[in-house]
Amino acid sequence: MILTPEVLAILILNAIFAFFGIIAFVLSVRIFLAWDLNSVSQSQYILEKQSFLTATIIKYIFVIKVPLFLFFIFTLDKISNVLTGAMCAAGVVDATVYGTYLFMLKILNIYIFAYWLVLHNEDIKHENQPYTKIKFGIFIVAFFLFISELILEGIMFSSIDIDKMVSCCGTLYSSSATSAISSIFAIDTDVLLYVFYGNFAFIILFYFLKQKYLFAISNLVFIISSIVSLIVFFGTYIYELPTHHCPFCFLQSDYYYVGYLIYALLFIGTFYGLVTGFVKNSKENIIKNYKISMLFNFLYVILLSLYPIVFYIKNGVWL
Amino acid sequence: MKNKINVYLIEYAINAILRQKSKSFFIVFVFTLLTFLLTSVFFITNSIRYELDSTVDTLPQIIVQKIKAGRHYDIDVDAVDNILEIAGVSDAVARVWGYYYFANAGVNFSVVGIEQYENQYKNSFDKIASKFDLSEIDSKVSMVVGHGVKETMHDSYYKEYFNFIKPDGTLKRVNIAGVFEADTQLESNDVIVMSKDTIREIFDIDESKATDIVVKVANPEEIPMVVSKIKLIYPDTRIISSEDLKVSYQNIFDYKSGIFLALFIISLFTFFIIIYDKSSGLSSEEKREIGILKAIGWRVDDVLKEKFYESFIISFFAYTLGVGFSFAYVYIFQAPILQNIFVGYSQLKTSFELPFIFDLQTLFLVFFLSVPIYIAATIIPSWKVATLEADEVIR
Amino acid sequence: MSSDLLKKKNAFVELVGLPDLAISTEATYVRHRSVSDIFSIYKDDGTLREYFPSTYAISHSHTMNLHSTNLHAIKKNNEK
Amino acid sequence: MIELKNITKTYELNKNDKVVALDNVNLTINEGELVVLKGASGSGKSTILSLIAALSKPTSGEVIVDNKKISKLPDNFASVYRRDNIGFIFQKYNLIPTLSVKENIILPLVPLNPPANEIVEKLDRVAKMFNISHKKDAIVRNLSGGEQQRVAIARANVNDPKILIADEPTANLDEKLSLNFIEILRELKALNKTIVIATHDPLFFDLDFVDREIQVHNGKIIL
Repeated sequence: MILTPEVLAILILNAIFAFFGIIAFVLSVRIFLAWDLNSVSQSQYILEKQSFLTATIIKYIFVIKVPLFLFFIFTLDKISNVLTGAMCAAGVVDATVYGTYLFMLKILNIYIFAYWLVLHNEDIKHENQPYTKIKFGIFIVAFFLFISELILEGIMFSSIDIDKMVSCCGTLYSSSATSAISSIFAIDTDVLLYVFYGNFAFIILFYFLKQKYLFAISNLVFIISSIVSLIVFFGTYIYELPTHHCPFCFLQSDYYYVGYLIYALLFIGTFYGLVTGFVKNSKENIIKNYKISMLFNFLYVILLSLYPIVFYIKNGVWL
Repeated sequence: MKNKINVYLIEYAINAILRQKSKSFFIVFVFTLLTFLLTSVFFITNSIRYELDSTVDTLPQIIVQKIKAGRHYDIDVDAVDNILEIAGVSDAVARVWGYYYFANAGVNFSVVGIEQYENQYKNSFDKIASKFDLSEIDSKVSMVVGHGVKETMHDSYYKEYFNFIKPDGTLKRVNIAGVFEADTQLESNDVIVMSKDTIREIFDIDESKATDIVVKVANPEEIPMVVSKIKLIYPDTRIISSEDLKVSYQNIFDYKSGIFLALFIISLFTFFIIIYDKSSGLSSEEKREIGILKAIGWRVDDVLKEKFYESFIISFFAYTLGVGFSFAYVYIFQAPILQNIFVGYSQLKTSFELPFIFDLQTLFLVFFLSVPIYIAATIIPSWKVATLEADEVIR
Repeated sequence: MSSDLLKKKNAFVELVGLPDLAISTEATYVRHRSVSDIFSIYKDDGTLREYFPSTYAISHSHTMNLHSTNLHAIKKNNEK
Repeated sequence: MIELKNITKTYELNKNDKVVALDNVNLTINEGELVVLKGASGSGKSTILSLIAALSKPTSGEVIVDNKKISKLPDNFASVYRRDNIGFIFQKYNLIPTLSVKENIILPLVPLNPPANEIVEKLDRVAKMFNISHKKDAIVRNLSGGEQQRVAIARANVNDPKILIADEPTANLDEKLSLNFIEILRELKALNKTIVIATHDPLFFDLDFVDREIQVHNGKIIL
């Protein structure tokens, strides 16, 4: 068990999230089962009121969750001082078997919650509230993911053994390691870059063709291809070290916290890209989403591409 | 999706807060007090940790102690020669030090022995000790004491010298040759430095024994290797590296402020239950007000937003106030009263300055522990208000 | 902290070689806790419980001993 | 303009006890018409007003305003509908006493977050119209009853609504102020607003500019 104030703060907020999450869950189930906008019965009226509470709770959780995610990474970075051998958050994530799953779950949940909010905003724009049942249905599913995230987080922190040696990110994200993550290093760098830029080219193509489903799907693929290429290729140029592949270290002050910018750009870009395909929307909104997605994806690609280019100009060689 | 900040709504929210003067004042007062306390504790621990961290690197990289039957035991001085032979070790010194319990004042002095006639020590003495006479420490049996030690000895009318009681009951008179500068009180307050020979006499330690052995390693990368080699040669030793010390500090402070936090949370939640209670019990005045707003076209979402602004403004204001106060309290007034938790009630009081550390993470930490929890406490009451039957105003 | 003061403090710590701050001198196991062991609380008295306010805030390390034996490091090195 | 079709409204006090507030009411009010609902308190006048304003929903039947069915609007849309279409004049002014005149008048605009010049424009228009410009920054609590009444009317008109609803507007006014209010009503009527007043004040009966008087008794309209 690791009892730092930061971990305690996260656990306390998780307890509050769980409490409100359960309320929202119970209400969601009720609304999902009994919602009938045409009914004038008292129970429907109460449900309408309760839908406001549910939406407020979900908004609250999301609004706190996003900065808390950054705080979570911050905390992992701090704990890494205590764990011998861990130099950054990656070491802590790897310190227990739950770390990686927790991380993926956290990112997934942020996408789901953000998606829910977009759906909700769209829903309350229409008098007949066409998405009410769907959105509360989605929350019922999201709730289980959310709760398992909270439980997993609790388990992870309680199972971190301060006296245990952990792997430093240097061994985790290197081509010689044998962990699951390291299998991505088997991919040829050239191929990877073709996939990455090709993927981006498809995004541009579908942007001009206004093919919203293809645009969304290419964004979905872009999440994966960009993270993999970030670890395998672009990361090394951020660190200016051919052997350093860690996707967490550039969140630290040594690299001017550039990681937060990178991940924010990627999240916003791909998220709005997904929204175009998965939320029915008015025409101007779709165009707005297209533009936001395109802009942020573009900035992301530019930012990452600049690292190797600047490195080449400065040093005259590729890594 | 309007992202513009609604100034009029904020204005209205501020007005609503001011309208309920006594309630708002109570909330701000208690909230400020709580954040103030929490932040102060974090600030003090941060400062102390910073003080430790800034000097820990000058410590010897490795300390070797002998453990016998689970207890710390005197180590053979011969071990030094064997350790010196390990590749990578640049220096190894057998130290003699210990605690001397001064029953009159009820305090422990840390008595540290140094090699006499060593030039490097003289240089450092010049830097850190005042009222110091070089010839005296060379010729007579004398010591350099910390500020607190000097004061305590003065109180017992020892001004020029001090009588140590040896294990056999006889007295050993040692002259006070100098005092460490008050600047370094946090480190030097209870320390007495004297020659190893004198210490051996006072504590009756044999020439062939030492308290521990400190080892210097030129290349820090080699420390784990050196440690394991020493462990192989002397399986009965405990070996502490300065890296271990750092980790240990971090653990200690986290653990302790964690416990404080755990206790603190109870009072925090008590407070929020009061808030919940207060904001649930609506006066007819408030009910009417919400009714009016809804009748003239405010949506439920607008009322919720207004209520959110209210609780955010009040909690953020109190948070800033609490943090501001604790800045002043810790760094300007040096945390009177609360400091006692950290310095204990020992007789050897240190007066020290807490170094100023601006730690963004602490501010975030206190923020997450106060503002979101407060807002959470107001969610359900706000919702109840916002969904009140509006037609009551004209019924 | 001024660099001058820092230098002084470092010079002192180098001279004495003891790591901890002189803020808790009530009991031997509080001062220089990092170089004492977890049993040292019993050195003062066999029945002693922690009761000083400063041991509440700053006490001997709870995790240090396992660590400081460096068993893991040694095991690792032996395997190599 | 306003159409109430087969409206029934019951209030559930508890499971076995129901109060019928309106019983199968049909009513049509045309654009620009000034209608006075008469009847004792508890007769159902106020319920009709709250249904027109979408403050409450009918148990059965439909309310149609401007060809739009408002009786089943979700809460948020009911509010938007009120904001855009309805001006309210309450029995007790229902102002917020600690706010200034200006702040009270712009209350309906606040959630829209309009640009500052739009607010000033709208505020000036109604403040001039109802002769309250000189007290714009005064705190409402310190105003006389007549002034408060004018502030309340100004607030009801700040969005330039098509429909004005007044619930016992003169109940708290002395006779002189009541006559003043009637003069203001005449001006509003001249602006071609649809006005519905619920009152049992005899001052409103047989006024020359009132188009229709409707007697409400025990939840039914008596023609």
